Amino acid sequence: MENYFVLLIGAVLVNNFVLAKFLGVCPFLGVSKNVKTAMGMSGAVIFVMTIGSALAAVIHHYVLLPKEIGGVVVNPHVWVAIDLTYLRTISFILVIASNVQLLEVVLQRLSQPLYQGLGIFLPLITTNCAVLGAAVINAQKEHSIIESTWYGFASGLGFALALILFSSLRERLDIGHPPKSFQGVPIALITAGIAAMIFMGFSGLDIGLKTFFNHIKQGLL
Amino acid sequence: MADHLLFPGGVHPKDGKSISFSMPIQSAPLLEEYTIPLSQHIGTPAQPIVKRGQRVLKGQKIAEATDNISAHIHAPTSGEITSVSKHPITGEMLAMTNCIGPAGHMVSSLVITSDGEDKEGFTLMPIEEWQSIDKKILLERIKEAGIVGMGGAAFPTHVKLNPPQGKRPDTLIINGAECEPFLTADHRLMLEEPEKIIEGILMMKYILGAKTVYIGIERNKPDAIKTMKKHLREGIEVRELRVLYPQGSEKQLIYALTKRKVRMGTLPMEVNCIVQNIGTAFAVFEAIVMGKPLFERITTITGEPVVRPGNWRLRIGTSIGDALKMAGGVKDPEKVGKILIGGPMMGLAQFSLDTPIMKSGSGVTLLNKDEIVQYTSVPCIRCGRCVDVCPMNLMPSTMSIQAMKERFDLLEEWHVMDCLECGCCSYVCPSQRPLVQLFRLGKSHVLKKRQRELEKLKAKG
Amino acid sequence: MSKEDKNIPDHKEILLPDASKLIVSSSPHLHDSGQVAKIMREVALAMLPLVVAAIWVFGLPAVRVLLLCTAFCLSFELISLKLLGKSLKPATDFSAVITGMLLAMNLDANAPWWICLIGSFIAIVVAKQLFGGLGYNPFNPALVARVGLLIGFPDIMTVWSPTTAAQKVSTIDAQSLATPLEIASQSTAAGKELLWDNYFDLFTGNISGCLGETSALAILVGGGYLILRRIIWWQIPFFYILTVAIITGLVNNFVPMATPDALFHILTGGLMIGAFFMATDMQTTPVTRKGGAIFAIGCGVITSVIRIWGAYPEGVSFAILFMNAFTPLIDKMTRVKPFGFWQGESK
Amino acid sequence: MIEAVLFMASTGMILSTVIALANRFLAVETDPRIEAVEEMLPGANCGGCGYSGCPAFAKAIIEESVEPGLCPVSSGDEAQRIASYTGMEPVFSEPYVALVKCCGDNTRSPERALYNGVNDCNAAINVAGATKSCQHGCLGLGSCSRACPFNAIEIDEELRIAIVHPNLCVGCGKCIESCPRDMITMVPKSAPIHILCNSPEKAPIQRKLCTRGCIGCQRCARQAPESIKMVNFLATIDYDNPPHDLSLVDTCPVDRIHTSLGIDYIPAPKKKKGAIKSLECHKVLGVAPQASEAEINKAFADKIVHYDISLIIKMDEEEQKQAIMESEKISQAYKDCLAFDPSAHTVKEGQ
Repeated sequence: MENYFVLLIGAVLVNNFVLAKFLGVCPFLGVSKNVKTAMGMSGAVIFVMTIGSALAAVIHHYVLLPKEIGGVVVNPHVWVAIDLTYLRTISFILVIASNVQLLEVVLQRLSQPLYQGLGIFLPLITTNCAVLGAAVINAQKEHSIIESTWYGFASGLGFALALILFSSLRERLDIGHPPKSFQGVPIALITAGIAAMIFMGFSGLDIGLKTFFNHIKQGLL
Repeated sequence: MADHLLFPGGVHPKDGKSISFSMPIQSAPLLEEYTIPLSQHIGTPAQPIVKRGQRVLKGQKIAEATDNISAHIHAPTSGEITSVSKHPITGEMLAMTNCIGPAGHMVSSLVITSDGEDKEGFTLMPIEEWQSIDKKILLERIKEAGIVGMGGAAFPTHVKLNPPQGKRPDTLIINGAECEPFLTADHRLMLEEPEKIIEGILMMKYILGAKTVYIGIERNKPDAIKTMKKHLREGIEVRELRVLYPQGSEKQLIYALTKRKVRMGTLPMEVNCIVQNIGTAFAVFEAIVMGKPLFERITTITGEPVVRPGNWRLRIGTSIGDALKMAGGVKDPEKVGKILIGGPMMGLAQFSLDTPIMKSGSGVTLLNKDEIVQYTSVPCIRCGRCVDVCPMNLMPSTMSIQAMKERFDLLEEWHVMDCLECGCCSYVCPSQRPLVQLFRLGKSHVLKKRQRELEKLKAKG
Repeated sequence: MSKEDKNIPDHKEILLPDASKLIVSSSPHLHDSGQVAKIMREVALAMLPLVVAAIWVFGLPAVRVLLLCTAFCLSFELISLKLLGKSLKPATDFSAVITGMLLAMNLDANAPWWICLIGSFIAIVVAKQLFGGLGYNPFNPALVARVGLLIGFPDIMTVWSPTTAAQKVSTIDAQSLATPLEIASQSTAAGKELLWDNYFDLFTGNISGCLGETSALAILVGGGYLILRRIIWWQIPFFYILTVAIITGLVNNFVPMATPDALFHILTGGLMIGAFFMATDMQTTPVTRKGGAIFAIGCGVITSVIRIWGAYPEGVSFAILFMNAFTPLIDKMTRVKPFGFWQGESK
Repeated sequence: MIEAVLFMASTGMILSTVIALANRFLAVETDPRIEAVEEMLPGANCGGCGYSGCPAFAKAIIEESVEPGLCPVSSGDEAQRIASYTGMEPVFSEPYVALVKCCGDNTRSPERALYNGVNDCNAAINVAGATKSCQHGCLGLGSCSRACPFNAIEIDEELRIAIVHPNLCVGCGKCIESCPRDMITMVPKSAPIHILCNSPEKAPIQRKLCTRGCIGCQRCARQAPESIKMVNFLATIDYDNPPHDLSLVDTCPVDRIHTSLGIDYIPAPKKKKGAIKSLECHKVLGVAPQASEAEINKAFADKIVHYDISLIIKMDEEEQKQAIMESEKISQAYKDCLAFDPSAHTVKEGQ
């Protein structure tokens, strides 16, 4: 059970997708003008990342990965013994794109203002590297399907935390008077830089937690 | 021990009452000329009913209230109306175009040059035993005498004492707090005319049919509390209030004495309370028992630079210059920084000595240049002191930033319309930012927006 | 003049003010003459005991670092104001001096001069002037500089010079002595429980570490002064230290080798100076007292999390900066309910 | 290889059916024509057409068939295209430009007292009715210039007066509500002559308040009775048929009628002692150093760049700034030329 907790802390705080891994920075800067659209965007990204990672993991495990059975490399689900891992990226993108398209239709129906507010950034989620990043990391780390869904959700949460935090900061920046040449995106990038520096403070947290849980196990045994 | 609750926030500004509280009330000498503005009260301005060159007597009605929320205006002395003319734009009857009202805008007004005799011409009949007279007649007399709230708001009293059908106010609160620094008019009035004030209060209680009456007096006026308690009559109670600005504001006073909270956006009438000023009670007495209309009021002329500060019974229409002459002028003209009508916390800064004292002019305060702290544009450092002192529990620091960014929609959402403009936030702001002016700007925009919405509705509706 | 002037004084000439020279402004016209510069001077005064303690503990090098940092910060403020074409008046309001002293408190006594230079540059130019100067910077400048230096030059920032007492006792030269917190994190790594004996040394500050981390007594004196003068609110330091004490106390209780006990955590590291001087910096903390409390509890949680499980021994600066980022959100959440507010009116 | 193709095709098939089903059930019908019209509108959301923004105006055009000419910002042919698209006949509206009806800057209508407060006209009005001598004059604190989305109104900092650059103003009317004293009116861009005063005071009072105020002497009204009328001691131009002969300027004793000639109002040039040494400003205007004021006016009128209004809107931020810089450079040169007094400067031949 605590493995999931460590995974969550790892994805949200330690190597946060936006502020530590620097994935998905373009919507991060684009949508963070005000907190409402930022909330909408984070909701959309969490939805897409969770479902996207889940589907990607399913495809990855049952279709792409060759299974070791009796020493012979054979792929029981696909009767031909071929390793299809090279299809990883293309299939993940296909899944995520269709996922976003589905979301767009649903969102247009559910809340028109949010759809208007997100505008171009909603279809842009397909190209958002954070979403694809989560799926690919899942594949590399050989997470099980449940683990990778959980990791997708956790990294989506990390993205949401960073985005909402950053959008409330940016609303505060508009009130200030940075020098003319720094107004707008330059000052936003500086703030993002400082925020990334702050998140580095959490480095080593997940390892610390692991050792802590081991202590408890030894203590209890 | 003050037996009452304390409202949130509030500040303790420099008292400055010691300058003029010991001076007895002097009656002002007769001056040559009085400029009487036509809109001295909340509501539509009065229409003049006299012509140029017409001779009038002291106390004679010279301008009539057009509709219910308005008040008559009477001549302060006998003399001749020197100049009455039409205002070029609005077409109103107008005496002189360059009479500047306390708020600085051009105000149409009548000018009377006194003939020196000061002959009285009261048309109102004095009423001795007012208890047996019907309420309607008393209310009519108050309207006829042109009585308005003397606390500073100048709301016509005959409207306030005549509650709408559904409401039955059970508490009448008499505001003797006078929490505004430097002003001592009410304080002196309480010391010198306690019986008349108590009689006036009883009349108002009778007209309203209120059950309990509280007179709230701040603890920094012990002698006033003693004299008022000495002349007390049954049904009236004197309550000692702790010294805290703005104790005298309506909502805070009601909460302090009756623990009832006036809900936002509603009048004290909602919690069955009516608040009247000490001066108003005295004016009601003079109107009913002595049949004397409101053309005189007690004004404090005070401040460091004034040669002989004191409390004067000034006639309405005396210009600031004449008032200052009475008080012996100023010690050093170079050092004078500001002239205010009203007290230093809510008073209006003036820039010409011709502005007349109106029915609501409770004081003329002068401040030296070194006493004044200029407003600066140092950015808000979010220290939160203004949030601590705001008596209405608003958030002045965030609201001021919203006002600077001209986000008046956000300002309306953050309740700028409930700001009392009492000045506590600007008083404590370490960056010395003009917070009250920003909120007043916000209010004017919000009112303009609501006006536009009203017109759109009318156009559609 | 009027005909009968009975009450008007004798013929001494009556002077009236010249109307065109009057000042016209909105009400109110009085002020309690509080100024930003006065507040900053009070804070500087409150830091004096800390400076004295640092000099007493680390001797002359401490003075060098303090002077260097303050001078660099002030000069950077003047240069950037000049370059931005703004008036130089804000430089006189002591806020640069305060940032300089706070930055010095975060450095070691023998910190090289260029560390002070880079630290001051990050603090004043990057963290403050680029955002628009006083009042607009969302992050505490001194802490941004400290975190920047810590991450930028990890080796230099974790070398601690010996205290004067230690120098007298042993002849070891400026060999790296570990701060109590570092000793604690080593012991948890090794899985052994740490039993700390003399808390008195911790309290008086006779331990190695950066200038500000040492004497908790001096900080309490300075902080108490500020609270009494109502420059800072008591809520922030109180809740901050309370939360750290509770969390570390609990964890120490259940898993002793994970972290030393609560008292140890309070007296060591930057917690005291963070709680009284860094977390209460007005521009970067929430406006209302309720918001301040939430801010302090948040700082406490994150400080303990980093100290117990994080890689860095010292979590205070990261915690305060993290909560600075949350301040706009906290401000949105903790709006004071207006006087006479009722359900009919939307919030 | 075949497996990859098969696999991709099958997943593609499944997912697209899911989306197709979703599309059918959750369809939201939006009229494509509204988006098309919205594309054609300038998209400045200035509200000049009376609707909250371009999308709302586009909706009105389609549903309530409001005629597109209402949009003051889009030029004639733009309205044409929208009209033809929606099958309505276009109405061509003559371009209107904002004008601040006041020339009483600090030098002419001085401050009565020292104002200390927020630097905004609406805020200053609330404090003692603003300290400018003339109660009807422009305070020059910049409410209108901040309200203008096309930053076409410039505030002269020392002289405290607002100046509208006609070639940048698109006539959306946003500045009108922003002015607390309603100093700004919309005038046809082609009208050359304007009366820059808004004060109805009578002559004796007006003289005290502002040295350049209209004293109601009616000379200009008598000379061009059909286009200038006296309203409350203030001469007002009837912009239905504006006066065109430029001799009117000389009739005004207060020299307050200013020919617009495409020039936006220029405040009284301060005669600096030994002011402009270099003749650079003359080169910019292409006029000889000893040129008379009329010649300078003429040269300036030709030089000032006349942009087609819709063209300005299509410009991005950069070009628009460039346009302002250009017109400012010329205005500044014009100011310097007026301020340049040849006597203080020995002019070498051929310069």
